Amino acid sequence: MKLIIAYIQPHKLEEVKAALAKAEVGKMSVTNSLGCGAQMGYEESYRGVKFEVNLLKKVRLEIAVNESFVDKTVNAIIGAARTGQIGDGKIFIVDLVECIRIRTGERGSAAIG
Amino acid sequence: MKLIIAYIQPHKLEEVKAALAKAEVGKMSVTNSLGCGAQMGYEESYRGVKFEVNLLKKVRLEIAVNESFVDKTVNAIIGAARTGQIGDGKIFIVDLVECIRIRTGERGSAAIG
Amino acid sequence: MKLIIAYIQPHKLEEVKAALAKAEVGKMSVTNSLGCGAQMGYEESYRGVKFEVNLLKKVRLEIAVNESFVDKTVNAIIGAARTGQIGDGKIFIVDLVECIRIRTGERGSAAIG
Amino acid sequence: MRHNLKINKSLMIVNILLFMLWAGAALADEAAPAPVAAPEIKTSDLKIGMDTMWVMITAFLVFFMNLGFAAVESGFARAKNCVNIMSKNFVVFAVSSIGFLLLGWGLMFGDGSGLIGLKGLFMVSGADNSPATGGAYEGVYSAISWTGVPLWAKFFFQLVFCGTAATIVSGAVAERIKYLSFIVFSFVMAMLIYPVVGHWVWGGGWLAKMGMFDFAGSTVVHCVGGWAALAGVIILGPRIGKFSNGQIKSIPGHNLSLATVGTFVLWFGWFGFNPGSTMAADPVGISHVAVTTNAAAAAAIMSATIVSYLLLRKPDLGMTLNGCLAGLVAITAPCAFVSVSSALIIGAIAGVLVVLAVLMFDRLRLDDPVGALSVHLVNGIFGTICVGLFAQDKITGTATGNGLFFGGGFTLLNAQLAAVITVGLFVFFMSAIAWIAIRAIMGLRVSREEEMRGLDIGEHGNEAYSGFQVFSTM
Amino acid sequence: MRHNLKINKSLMIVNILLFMLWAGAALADEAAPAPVAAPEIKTSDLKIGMDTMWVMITAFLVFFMNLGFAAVESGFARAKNCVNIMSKNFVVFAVSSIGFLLLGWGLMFGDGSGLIGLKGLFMVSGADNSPATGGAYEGVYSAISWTGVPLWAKFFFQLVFCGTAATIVSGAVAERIKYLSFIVFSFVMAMLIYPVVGHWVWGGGWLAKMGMFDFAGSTVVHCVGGWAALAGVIILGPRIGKFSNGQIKSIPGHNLSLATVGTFVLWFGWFGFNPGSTMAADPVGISHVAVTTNAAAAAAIMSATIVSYLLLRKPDLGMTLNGCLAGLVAITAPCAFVSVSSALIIGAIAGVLVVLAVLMFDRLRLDDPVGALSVHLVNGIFGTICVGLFAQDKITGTATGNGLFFGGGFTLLNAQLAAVITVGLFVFFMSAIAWIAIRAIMGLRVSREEEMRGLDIGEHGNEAYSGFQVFSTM
Amino acid sequence: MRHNLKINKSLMIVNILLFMLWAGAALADEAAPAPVAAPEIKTSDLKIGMDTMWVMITAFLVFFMNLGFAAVESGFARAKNCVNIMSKNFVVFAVSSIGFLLLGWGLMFGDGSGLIGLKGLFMVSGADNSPATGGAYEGVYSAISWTGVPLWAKFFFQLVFCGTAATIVSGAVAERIKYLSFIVFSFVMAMLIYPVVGHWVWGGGWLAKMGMFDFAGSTVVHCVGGWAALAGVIILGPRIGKFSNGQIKSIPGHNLSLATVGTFVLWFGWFGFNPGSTMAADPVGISHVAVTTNAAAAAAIMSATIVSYLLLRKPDLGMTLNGCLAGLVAITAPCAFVSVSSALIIGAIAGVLVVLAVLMFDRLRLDDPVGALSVHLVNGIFGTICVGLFAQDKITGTATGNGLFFGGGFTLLNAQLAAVITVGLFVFFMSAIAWIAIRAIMGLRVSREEEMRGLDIGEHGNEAYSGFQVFSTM
Ligand SMILES: Nc1ncnc2c1ncn2[C@@H]1O[C@H](COP(=O)(O)OP(=O)(O)O)[C@@H](O)[C@H]1O
Ligand SMILES: Nc1ncnc2c1ncn2[C@@H]1O[C@H](COP(=O)(O)OP(=O)(O)O)[C@@H](O)[C@H]1O
Ligand SMILES: Nc1ncnc2c1ncn2[C@@H]1O[C@H](COP(=O)(O)OP(=O)(O)O)[C@@H](O)[C@H]1O
Repeated sequence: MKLIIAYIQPHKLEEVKAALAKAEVGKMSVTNSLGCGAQMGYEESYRGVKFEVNLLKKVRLEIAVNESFVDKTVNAIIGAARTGQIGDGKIFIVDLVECIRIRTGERGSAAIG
Repeated sequence: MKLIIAYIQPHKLEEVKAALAKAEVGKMSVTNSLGCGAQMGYEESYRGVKFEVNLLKKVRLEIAVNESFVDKTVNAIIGAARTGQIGDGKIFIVDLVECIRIRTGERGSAAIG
Repeated sequence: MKLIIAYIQPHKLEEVKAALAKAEVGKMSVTNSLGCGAQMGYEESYRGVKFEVNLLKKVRLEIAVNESFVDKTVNAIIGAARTGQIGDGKIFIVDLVECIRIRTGERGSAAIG
Repeated sequence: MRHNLKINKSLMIVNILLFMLWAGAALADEAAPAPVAAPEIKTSDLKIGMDTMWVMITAFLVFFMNLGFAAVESGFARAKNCVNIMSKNFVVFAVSSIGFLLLGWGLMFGDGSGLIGLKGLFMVSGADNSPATGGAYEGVYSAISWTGVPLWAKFFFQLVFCGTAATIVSGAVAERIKYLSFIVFSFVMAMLIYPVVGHWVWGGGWLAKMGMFDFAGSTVVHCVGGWAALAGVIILGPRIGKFSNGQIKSIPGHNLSLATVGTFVLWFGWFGFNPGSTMAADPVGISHVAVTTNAAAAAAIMSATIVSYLLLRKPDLGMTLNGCLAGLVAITAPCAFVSVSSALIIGAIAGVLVVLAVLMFDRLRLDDPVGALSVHLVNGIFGTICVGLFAQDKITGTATGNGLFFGGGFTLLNAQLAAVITVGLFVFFMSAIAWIAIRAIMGLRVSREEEMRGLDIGEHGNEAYSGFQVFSTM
Repeated sequence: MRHNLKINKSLMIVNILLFMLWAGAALADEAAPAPVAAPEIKTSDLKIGMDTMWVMITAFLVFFMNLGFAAVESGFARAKNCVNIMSKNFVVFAVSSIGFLLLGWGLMFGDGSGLIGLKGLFMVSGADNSPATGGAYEGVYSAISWTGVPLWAKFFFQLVFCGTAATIVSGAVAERIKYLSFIVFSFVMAMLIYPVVGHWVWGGGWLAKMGMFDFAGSTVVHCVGGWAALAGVIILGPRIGKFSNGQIKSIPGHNLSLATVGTFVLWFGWFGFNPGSTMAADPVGISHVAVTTNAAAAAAIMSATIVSYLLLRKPDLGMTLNGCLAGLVAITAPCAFVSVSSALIIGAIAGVLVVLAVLMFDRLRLDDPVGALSVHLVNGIFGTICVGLFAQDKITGTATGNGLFFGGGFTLLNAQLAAVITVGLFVFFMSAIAWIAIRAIMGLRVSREEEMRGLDIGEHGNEAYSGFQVFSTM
Repeated sequence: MRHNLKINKSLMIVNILLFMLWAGAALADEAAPAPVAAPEIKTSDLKIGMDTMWVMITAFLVFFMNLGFAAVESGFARAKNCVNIMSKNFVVFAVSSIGFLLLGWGLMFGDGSGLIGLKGLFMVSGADNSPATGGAYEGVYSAISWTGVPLWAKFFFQLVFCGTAATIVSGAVAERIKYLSFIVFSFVMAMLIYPVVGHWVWGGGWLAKMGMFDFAGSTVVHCVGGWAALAGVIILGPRIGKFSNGQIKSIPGHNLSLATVGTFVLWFGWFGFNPGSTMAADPVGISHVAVTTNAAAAAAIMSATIVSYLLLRKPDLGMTLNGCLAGLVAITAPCAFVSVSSALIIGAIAGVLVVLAVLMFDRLRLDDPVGALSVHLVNGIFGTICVGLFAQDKITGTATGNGLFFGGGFTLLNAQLAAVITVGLFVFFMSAIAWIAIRAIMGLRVSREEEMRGLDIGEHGNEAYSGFQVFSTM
């Protein structure tokens, strides 16, 4: 099992969710996050004092999947989130050693979906 | 060492914290998150336009523990968070290769608690 | 590749970012989080009813780096975030099996920076 | 057809006109409309004009208090119920406006028995030659014929007071009551409960005849609202989580800026509420009342802040705000009958009372999210009694006789107590019946699931702060 | 030098004084300034004073509506555009104040042709002997010489109305228009478009002569604002994401508390808007108008809430709020010409109209973030027509003749319809030209990137809610 | 006992009554209370009524400015200090109300020396036969006997001005001052500092005699507040992080909607502040003042926006809001003495001044979170001087003589400058002493830890926005 962490542009969330649904990945957790990367920030000013904002709003997706779903999931995300412009985001994958459904106590692959 | 990630219902947080304390797991990090799973969403409407909300408020717990605490922790969470109804949440466990306490620089198991 | 997760005091964020930049670690994701640890909470009261607050505001950093950058990164964080007082925070490190840049589809080490 | 032609022609002209801006000058300059001859002016007419202005402007201020109540009540509640509370407080004045027009006014001011009005009951349709006053008055609303303003001015001023009574209930039953059920109850308040009590005190009813005095409504408005709220609180029960396993849990309000803004608005509106109740631009009266009103509020703010400082070790903003309102409620009945120094004392006591009351109602397991009972009920009673204690005969003209502390003995005090008790019993009883009837017919409380998720989504399908990360474990 | 010495001396004294507080007593007590002898008082002067007071106070209330519009419009928009909307609504009254002073007033009230004013055009500088009225009046602003108040009082009262018309546009074009372009358009509104229509109806222009009646501005203010907004909405196009792939998407407002507070303020301000339009402390008039105004609002709130209940299965707060405004807009023209019962009917219909209109404009793919068109345009037209239907001759004194429903036939109705059509054509046409010209010269709409990130950062470099986690996928 | 019986009986009846609603009709219809005969009306009484109405209503508007200050100041501060600022701004008016009643009024208006009042010092208890004016006046408050309203009306109007001066300080010292210490300082302001200056200018003191003019308080209210704030800012030092390692850091306000709402309220309240200062319903005066006041605000909004556009490349909302307030402060002294055109010029300059001042105070490392110094101090001084420059003799009746620009030479200007300097020295000096004394006795600034976590939790144990994710790295 793998835990897929993806950072995308907020306004891409709906499309990514749709793409994941098509790929039969229906479960995920979403958190808002601030990203610092290659993408340029912007300048704000307040009462005459300027300041640089280089933490940009991103959406963080956390998706636990079985091995067989990894590629599907990654491709779905890339397919929907890519604009080709800096700031599109990243996908990180880590090993998932266990997954438990609280409601039933089920463990492992069975609990993921 | 393991990093335990748990998604639970927000109103279960207090009970889960209590249960963890009983299990002598006192340290954790909590983030609010939006979850998309088996649980049904609901309909909102604004000025006559309806829309489906299927991202539901959840609480994300991140708890780093030593191997010996993994089961205790998981059981404590399950015990307190389970209602038997869809939406109770999930627990994910990943390997933790290192843990460092910033204040002291301690590393490994010693730094976790 | 490693995924470095660090919890620090919110008011240390600017310094930590600066230190990371010096260490040539320019990319990261930041999320606000509530931490429960050794640090004492405080009491709030509302209309005559008191209650303990023991979830304290923290900032969660998520930084994906190549092996060669792990120590640099950790040291930079410690160097900037340490005050020597309880509440300074923790650093967790997990293995990163894959990293993909959405914009280009690049994978692995190349995609991290 | 001709019409259209004409229009197009003029339109074309207009445009030409505007593009070479002055061309219009070409057109013959037309004479101004024949001037209307100014009517000769009688001082009695001027007086009527002045008094009407005062009554209307102060009525506008009282109307504005609706904003204050909405802001205070939603600010003290959770974000997930904010839309619902705003809706309740917004719609309730519409309900009062219609209910008081249909029947309320007639029941309250129509000539009738000592208990209710019986003439000109519906749609303010009774015979009436206002602004004629006193002996010159001919009509069925004689109880309010002492003020020389047009009938609709009287109606509007009384309407905004009725609205206040109805809105008080909203906060106490917040975060758990069904929207529709609340609306129905508000109709009952505006059409029956409030007007009947109003008749007793201001409509020439039995309490008025008994020599009971309530200048601006500590009893008529605040006690009525408060007792109805108490009945509702008891019958509804507490919010989920407020009293869990024997403990009193705090459920913090989501927006104390909003609550503070609301309290300022209420304080502001009270300068309409109390000074306006002269219903005439009586210089001495209105300035005296404004000062007593403000003095009581100020004293109450200080005492409430100090007491919460001592009792809770920190000065709770919620207590300071409630303190202000407590002082204002307490001075509402006596404002025109007591001295400024007495007002300071009354206010100071009110500020202490409200803090203790908030703690008490929690101990009594009565869940009042915004402190409506502590503010309006407790201090409405206290203020009514204060008339019997602090009144000084004719201090602004009204022959109240002196209160107990000024050598007037118990006469006045007894009348005030009679009002406190009878109004309390009547309103509590009547509204309990209404609440129970509504519960039987349409239900009163939302489902547990809905309460957990919030009434905004449950009752309205709306979110108050879309886009904001609102995160609550309650 | 001497000065300084003197200052230091007095300062020293002051301090000594204040430290041993009464020492000052030592100084010789000085006589009070010679008292000014009180002038003898004429009733006509009192009348002028009273009327001026009424005009000014109600004007203040109307001014206050700017807050209401700002709050409603930003509350119904997204957090990322909040600073921009607040800025627009804040600066627009400054623009109106200057524009109406420079030229607007003159165009509107200067004696001139039936189409525009031509005398005393600039800076309200024409000859004028106000508060003289009727025959006694000598000056170039005779169309408004019927009210006996000083010229600046007339100007100020008319100015706040002009400001309202300009501010209406702001909401409809929100979340995508360039700040500067909006400011320029506002100047055009305040200096040209509004005053011209104003001249037709209130400036003794051709519609006035035709016997068209608009008591407080359903046409002059609300239709004018509404038509200008419509032109803007069409020319600007919808916000990104509002109508994506054939669907109507909802873009929820970020702060419904703010929107509710704003609506209360508007309701409150309307008691200046309508009753104030008597421009005299006429007791019967102002009380009648206040009651019709409130009755219409109340009825509209109820009907809008019920209709959204039925149509959308849940009572949407946004609809309730728009309902209130719809009722107020609709009663603005007829408030002084119809009975309270008619006001209830007018309001009830307005509440239904606004809900249907909101749905309709969405279907028409016209993106109006705050419902300005449904409220001000649709109900401005409806209200203007209502005069022709519900008017009762001399109900508060004005000889309007009866409306269709009261046996007056079509005379009045035709005049009203003529106004609706000509004003509509004129304003829509003129403002379309203005919008297009502005677009050609300086651009009208912000870049796609800016719209995505929000106009607050793009146009102002500010954030409305710094520190709050605001998270929106739109 | 008997009582209870009686009550129960009537209660039963009531219920029976209400259930078969008309049964009541059975009871004999009772006569209405004997009508009170209307007193005959003198025009002088009407004048008193009118003037009192005007004074009270405008006083209410000025009172309402407390809401404006609270909203602006907390909106410009961080969320974590919002409860504290709201508390300060809420409690400060209570403090002023009590302090000004106890001693302030007497010091300010009591007959006495040129430096302080000495008669009728405490509790407004001096002999006084108001509303008698001029020669007819007998009492110890002769300096204010020119206005024909009751004593309590005079007191209340002056009280709300005192409250404004005290509240100005709050914003400048925000986000770091101890709650209690601020309260103590406010007492000093309301009881000593403000009344003494007030006596000099409005209490028949030495500046008044010198021929200095301050119509509504640029000096008496705004400079006094501003100088006291400056002393506080210097003695308190900047907020942690504002000036870190040589750089000026920006600490964005948490709620610009709230700040904008607040500024609208202040603008609205200023129509009480300036036109009300006629303290009589003088038609020409109040309409002229309202227009000059608004013109200055409008011009200042435009100029501040333009300047921040040019200097900062983007129009900062904060600057636009401060601009409005700057214009209002600047016109406060001259509003009744200058023409509308002059008002436009004064406003335009004020708008530029405030932007430059904000930048300047930052450069000077004086940390004023809300711009109180730039608005009230800088423009209070500027406005006071403007009287000496732009005044036109008797433009609304007052014999000020002409200002420098209108051929009046330096006489008036010198008097104004004398006031600016002496008031500045006195207030700065006195308040510095007060601040230092308070620091010595009870401490002035919260601990570093508390400042980091926020004063809401530290001082009050409250959270302003419970449930909202507020996330700030400062
Ligand atoms: N090494 C990293 N560790 C953590 N988060 C990252 C890392 N690199 C990128 N991100 C996240 O991905 C987002 C997009 O990355 P960015 O470099 O701006 O665009 P791109 O990947 O197209 O170059 C960043 O805002 C950040 O949230
Ligand atoms: N595969 C997954 N990846 C990430 N988060 C998940 C996954 N499955 C469930 N979750 C989280 O757990 C929450 C509860 O899951 P849900 O399926 O609704 O209930 P249940 O687990 O009882 O069937 C979801 O809202 C989501 O936040
Ligand atoms: N075992 C853990 N699991 C998850 N988060 C932790 C853990 N221990 C500490 N943290 C995070 O680190 C923060 C600081 O830890 P704390 O114990 O308060 O200080 P210190 O590490 O200096 O003793 C906590 O608030 C929490 O957010």
